[in-house]
Amino acid sequence: MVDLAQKSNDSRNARIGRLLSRYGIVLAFVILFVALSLAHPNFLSTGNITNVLRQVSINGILAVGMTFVILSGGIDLSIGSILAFAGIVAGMLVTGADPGNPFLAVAAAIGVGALFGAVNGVLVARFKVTAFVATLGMLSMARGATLLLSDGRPVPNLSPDFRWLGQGFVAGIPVPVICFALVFVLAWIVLRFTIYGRWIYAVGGNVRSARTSGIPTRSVTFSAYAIMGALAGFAGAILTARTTSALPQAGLGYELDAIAAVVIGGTSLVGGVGSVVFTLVGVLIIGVIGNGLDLLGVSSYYQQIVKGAIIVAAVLIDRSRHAQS
Amino acid sequence: MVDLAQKSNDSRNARIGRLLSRYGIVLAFVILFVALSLAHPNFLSTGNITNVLRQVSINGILAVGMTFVILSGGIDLSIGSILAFAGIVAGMLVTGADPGNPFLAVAAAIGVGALFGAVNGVLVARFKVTAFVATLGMLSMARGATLLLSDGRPVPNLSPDFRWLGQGFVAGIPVPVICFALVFVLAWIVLRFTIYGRWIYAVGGNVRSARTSGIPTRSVTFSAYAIMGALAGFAGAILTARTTSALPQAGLGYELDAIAAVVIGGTSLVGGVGSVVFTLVGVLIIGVIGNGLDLLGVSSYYQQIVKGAIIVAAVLIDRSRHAQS
Amino acid sequence: ADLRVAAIVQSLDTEFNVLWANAAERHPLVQDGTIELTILDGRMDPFNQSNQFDTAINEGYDAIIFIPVDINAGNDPVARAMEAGVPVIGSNTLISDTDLYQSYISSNDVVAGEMLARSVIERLDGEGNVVIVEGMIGQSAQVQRLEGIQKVLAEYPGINVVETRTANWSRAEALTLVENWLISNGGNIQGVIAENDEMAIGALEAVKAYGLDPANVPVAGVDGITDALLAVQRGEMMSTLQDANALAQGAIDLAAAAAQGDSYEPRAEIWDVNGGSLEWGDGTEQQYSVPWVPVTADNVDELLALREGA
Amino acid sequence: MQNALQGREGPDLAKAGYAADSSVLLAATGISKAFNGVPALTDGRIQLRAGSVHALCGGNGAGKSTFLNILMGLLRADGGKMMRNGRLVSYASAAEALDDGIAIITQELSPVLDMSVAENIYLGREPRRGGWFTDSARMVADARALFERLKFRIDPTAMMRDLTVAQMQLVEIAKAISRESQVLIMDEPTSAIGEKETETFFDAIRSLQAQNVGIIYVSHRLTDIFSIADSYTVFRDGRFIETGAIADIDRQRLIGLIVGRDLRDHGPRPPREASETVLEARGFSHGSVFSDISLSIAKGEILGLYGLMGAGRSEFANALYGNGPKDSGEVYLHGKKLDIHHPSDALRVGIAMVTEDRKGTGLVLPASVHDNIVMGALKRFSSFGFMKAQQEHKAVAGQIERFHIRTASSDLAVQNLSGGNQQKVVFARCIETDPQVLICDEPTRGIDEGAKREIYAFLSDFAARGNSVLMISSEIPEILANADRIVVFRSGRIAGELTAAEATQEALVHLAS
Ligand SMILES: Nc1ncnc2c1ncn2[C@@H]1O[C@H](COP(=O)(O)OP(=O)(O)OP(=O)(O)O)[C@@H](O)[C@H]1O
Ligand SMILES: Nc1ncnc2c1ncn2[C@@H]1O[C@H](COP(=O)(O)OP(=O)(O)OP(=O)(O)O)[C@@H](O)[C@H]1O
Ligand SMILES: [Mg+2]
Ligand SMILES: [Mg+2]
Repeated sequence: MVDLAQKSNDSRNARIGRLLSRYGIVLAFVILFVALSLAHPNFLSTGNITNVLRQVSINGILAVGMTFVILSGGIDLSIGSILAFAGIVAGMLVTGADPGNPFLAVAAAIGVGALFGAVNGVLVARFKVTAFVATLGMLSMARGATLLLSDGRPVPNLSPDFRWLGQGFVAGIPVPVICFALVFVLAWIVLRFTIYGRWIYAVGGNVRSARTSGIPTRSVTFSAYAIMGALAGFAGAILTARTTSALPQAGLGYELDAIAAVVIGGTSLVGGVGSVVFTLVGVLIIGVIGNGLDLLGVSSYYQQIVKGAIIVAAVLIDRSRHAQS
Repeated sequence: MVDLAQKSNDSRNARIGRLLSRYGIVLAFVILFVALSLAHPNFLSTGNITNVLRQVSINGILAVGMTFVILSGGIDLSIGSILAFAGIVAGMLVTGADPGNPFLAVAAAIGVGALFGAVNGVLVARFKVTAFVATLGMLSMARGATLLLSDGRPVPNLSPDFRWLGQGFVAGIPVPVICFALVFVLAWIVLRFTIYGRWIYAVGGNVRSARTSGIPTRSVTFSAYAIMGALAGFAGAILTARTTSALPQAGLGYELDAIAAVVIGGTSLVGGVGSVVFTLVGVLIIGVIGNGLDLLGVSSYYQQIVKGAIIVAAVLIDRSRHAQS
Repeated sequence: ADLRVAAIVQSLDTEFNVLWANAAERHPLVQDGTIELTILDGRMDPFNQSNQFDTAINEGYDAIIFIPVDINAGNDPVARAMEAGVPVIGSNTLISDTDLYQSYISSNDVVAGEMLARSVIERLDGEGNVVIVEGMIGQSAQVQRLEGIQKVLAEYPGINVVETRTANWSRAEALTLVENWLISNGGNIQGVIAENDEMAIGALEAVKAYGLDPANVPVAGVDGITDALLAVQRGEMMSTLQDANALAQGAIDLAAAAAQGDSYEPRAEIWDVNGGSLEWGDGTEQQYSVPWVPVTADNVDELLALREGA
Repeated sequence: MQNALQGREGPDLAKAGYAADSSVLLAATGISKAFNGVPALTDGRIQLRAGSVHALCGGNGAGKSTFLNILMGLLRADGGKMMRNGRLVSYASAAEALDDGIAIITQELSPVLDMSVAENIYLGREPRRGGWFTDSARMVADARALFERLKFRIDPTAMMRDLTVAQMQLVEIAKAISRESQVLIMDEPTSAIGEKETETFFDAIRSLQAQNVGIIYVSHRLTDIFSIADSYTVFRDGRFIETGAIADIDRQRLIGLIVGRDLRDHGPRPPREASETVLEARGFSHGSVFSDISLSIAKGEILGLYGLMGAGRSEFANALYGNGPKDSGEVYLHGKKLDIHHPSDALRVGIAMVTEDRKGTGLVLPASVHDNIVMGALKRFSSFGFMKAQQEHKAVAGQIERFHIRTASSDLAVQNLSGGNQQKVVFARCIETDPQVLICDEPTRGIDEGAKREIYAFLSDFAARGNSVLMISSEIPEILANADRIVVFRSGRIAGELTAAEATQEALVHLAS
């Protein structure tokens, strides 16, 4: 028998070791943050911090949704297109002389997004189409639908009430940031404290074992895509309000940034391992790099090189975690 | 005692079942092909077949490389940028009043591509950076390097000798098609018949088991990215020869098409399962859809919807295979 | 530096924007360090451009020069900047609400579309099948050039538009697209109207690969990128030059004037006061229009020589 | 080297010539290893002689696998020395160890599932043609010859994915043997296979022994150890405890050394009163895998299910549980017909199952011990969808305590546990669902002697509280000692049924084959 004192000691050490290795990415972020604060006087200004937070909120909301999908063992490439479609729908509801209720428009965007997500979910969970292919197909289909719906033209003239969603402030905090914060906290609670969160992790970790444990694996998989779709719809509404008109070509390539945030945060693409908290760190790393390089006036070409290098470096700092498993 | 005949019968049945289900994607392709032949009189014309083959050869070469990477359990998002860089390098060697040897230019493109691929390989195999992140970083870095090298502008005035690579014919067959065919056959032989091929499958199928069996897993992983890079470089040279100048923005988004071809062909993103033959089918499906919809004059918006739907449908026809595993 | 100017451009992946940026860097005041010019790459994403406005405003730049990706989505960031007291100068493509600008300097894309279509149609004597290769749907250049093209087409009932589709400003996409169209129409295409030069070059390659003589199948584009100039030189296509030099350097002078006030003397050579053709006035007009330059066999060598120097 | 050994040595060692001599193939001392600061192994030692089968014994989590993986170069040691044929060595990779004549059968089977059997066997040393190409025909022929020699009935061209766990284990055995190494490390090679196959396997070991191969053999089946090994080393809590010759130790003392305390034998199960039927399966069939299976389990009963490898027991049990395909079959609980299409249907009415393949269907490997233990009973630990952390922690701590699950913390990913401890987690997960019927398929696979008895005691107690157990086992002693009644499968059919009183080893084997 192991000595008890020894045991609790052991487990404390183990926990600290694990924490350190997990917080590698946080360390990377802190280094980046400090470096940028030193490099540019305005980086730490309230104005700029507000800016950065507002800038990351779209990708943040998408990345939170992507965390659900990736944790459950899947991937979603269609979010940019879903975002655009939902944005057009929201825009159409609040344009013109007699604009509709902005909350209704947001609800519609979320609903439409969830619907597209549900189609992804059915293809993956029910018909066993590889997530990559199903959502790649949706990427194309939803974009086509967006262009069709908008006839390829932006929807302008959105009501000021609706635009408040993208441009307003509450107590000095931009509304998109508040939306992102709400989504994040909600996701954190769901993944961390609810039975559904456990299901997501279990299904991503090992579908067959999850099934043996009586978990409704299909519904869980399905739901992850539906949630992702709903959040893409929400992000679409916010983006539309922010860009003041609904753009059919919005969201091109956004899936890569969202996936990158999740993966930089250390959530495994295999599923079952990770946390939405680290996704937040990933989102902030990506956002801060973009903002910092713009502030420093780094020329576009070097910016791309530096951006790529920083992403790799951040993960290298964090790599010990992966090396262990 | 288990009856022996019975047992081998079972396993034979299982194998036949797998074969049938594997050829589902071939069936999907045949259906598509026949449908398009009926829908448009010119689809089956020699001119169009030549045309389609030439159009798919770039994505084909990339998809062959991607098959190596995905079989080995990885992914490469950086190929579009590597292709562009290699294209610029090749272009610079054959432009101006005194253009260099075209073969040298192609060799340089391949070499430069392999070099970038090797960097990916080192990051993934040696430093254990997740393939997704490493190659995403490279996507950005190589694009920045391309723009820097070319100053963001095309390299025009390529020598006709070099352009033959993209535009010439040998015995009525376009040169790019010949290049693709060579790459494909070589890859098929390597993956199917050589020791190295077995190793790629083993590393992707179960890296622990491969290591325990004494396979140099790191070198194998590394090599897959190097091969991918070299082929991206080759594709870059061909594309450059085909578009008359080397374009810094070439290859944007090509990674998705290459991955799609591999995955539609049924090669598992988890690694270890699949075949370059099915990748060829995937490449042809994607190519034929694009060509067919253009021929039929389907409008832009509908084209995207139909394209997405066909991809999903093709995989649905093929899905039984996935359902089994 | 006395003045800090931010230029928010569409994307430095595209040759026209690069030419624009290079021309801006050559402005005398930028060269001598009086103006510190920072170029922010919008990466073809309106949202990204909107974010860059926030950064520039927050950074306290004296003026912003803007080439918007999207015609509508650009309005709000411009309004925000003007509200924050940072003058915004429009250049090249425009936002829909141009009143928001301090001033803007541009070439009219509707006119470009007209010139483009006319050059092809006149070569065909108003008879024949043409195809239109469109830019990325929804962008102002695509919308306005198409408007111009359609205006001209309405005048020529003998012209039959057999195909219209987007190739997203991309040469490789246009190449494939036109190859396929030639097949589906059995080669029965007499002219190609492409909304920019990149796509026109792709189309030209497709025409040649199909075995048609570009002398008989006119292909036209807009922008005046180097490859297009070379093709014009070879007599294989038609192009219209968009004067990046005037658009960029003019915008810098306007930005400096906005920041410094009436006393400012323009420095770029393009203005009449400096021996150019563009009217400076007193630098307080809201709109300056840069004419399009049709590229012809006569001026192409000269244009290419200028390009070599750039 | 002799001085370095500070542990207590068995009396016979000096006589056996423990000093370094030419017949010592492999010697290691002071091997240590810690994971995340938690020591797993503090002083691992062994001395392996040519022609010897050396049993490495120890409880679950004693550090055996860690030690063997270090010897093989699969793990890096933190400290210690290792000698191979008198040379000081330290392998950086398995490839180096293989080159130096050492091969391993790892405890956790990890075949390449999407390759054929032959390809798996010759992985990394494929027969070549022309230097670069694989000679597939020769590979298959060689594999076939190998199986013939070993008397394993496996088709070399079959895909690994289609094999049962047991067959996979045979392939791993064949693979290791075919390497013709001087040193063979076997980490629980027989945990999944039946007794008949074990016998064949032992024949193979004996012939290797005759060729002077040294074998390190880990097993929790003491019977196996006494029938095949000639010397032993015991680890406990990561430390070397004792080494000696098998001839000089008896079963009882070996168990004492392994467990570190005396184990009392609980006697045979008391005869059971007749009671009402709880679970009844009627007419279960699925192709040729099992057909027309009907059986019932009574309240308080432990029903044993015996059969040879591949007899169809696991497939039947999975179908019963809603976790596998069936063509026909009905389930009745307390006379009421059930509709079971999914394990959740079974769990809802109180039927839980310990599956045979703990990695494939038992555990979520990257998830923590905690999450795995509560995974089957999440509903019970939540209200309005939220988990009740306090209750969870209490339950998890209780299970860890009850089954002596050796883990650094309940947050540790279950994949980092030793094999036996993983199995205990599977068991704990099923118990946590509070079932009235427990189906367990090879429940003690890889579990040490001490823990086994605790599980037997648990099952006995569980049944005594009015529940029922369906116990599938390939170990005759286990089934004889625990079952009230035994149903024997043969080729997918019920070959007969014996009561505890009638059942003997001979009777079971007779019915099964
Ligand atoms: N990667 C790891 N991370 C953390 N702890 C580990 C890891 N690998 C093993 N351990 C711990 O090391 C200890 C020894 O494990 P090991 O697998 O060597 O035991 P074992 O003697 O083989 O047991 P069993 O008989 O159950 O197979 C266990 O407590 C286990 O939890
Ligand atoms: N995944 C599979 N694919 C194909 N056949 C299988 C598979 N699993 C099992 N079988 C076949 O099903 C039959 C029954 O196997 P099962 O595992 O149920 O036997 P068992 O009685 O539990 O024996 P044991 O578990 O000891 O091997 C065997 O003939 C086996 O070959
Ligand atoms: Mg072990
Ligand atoms: Mg079984």
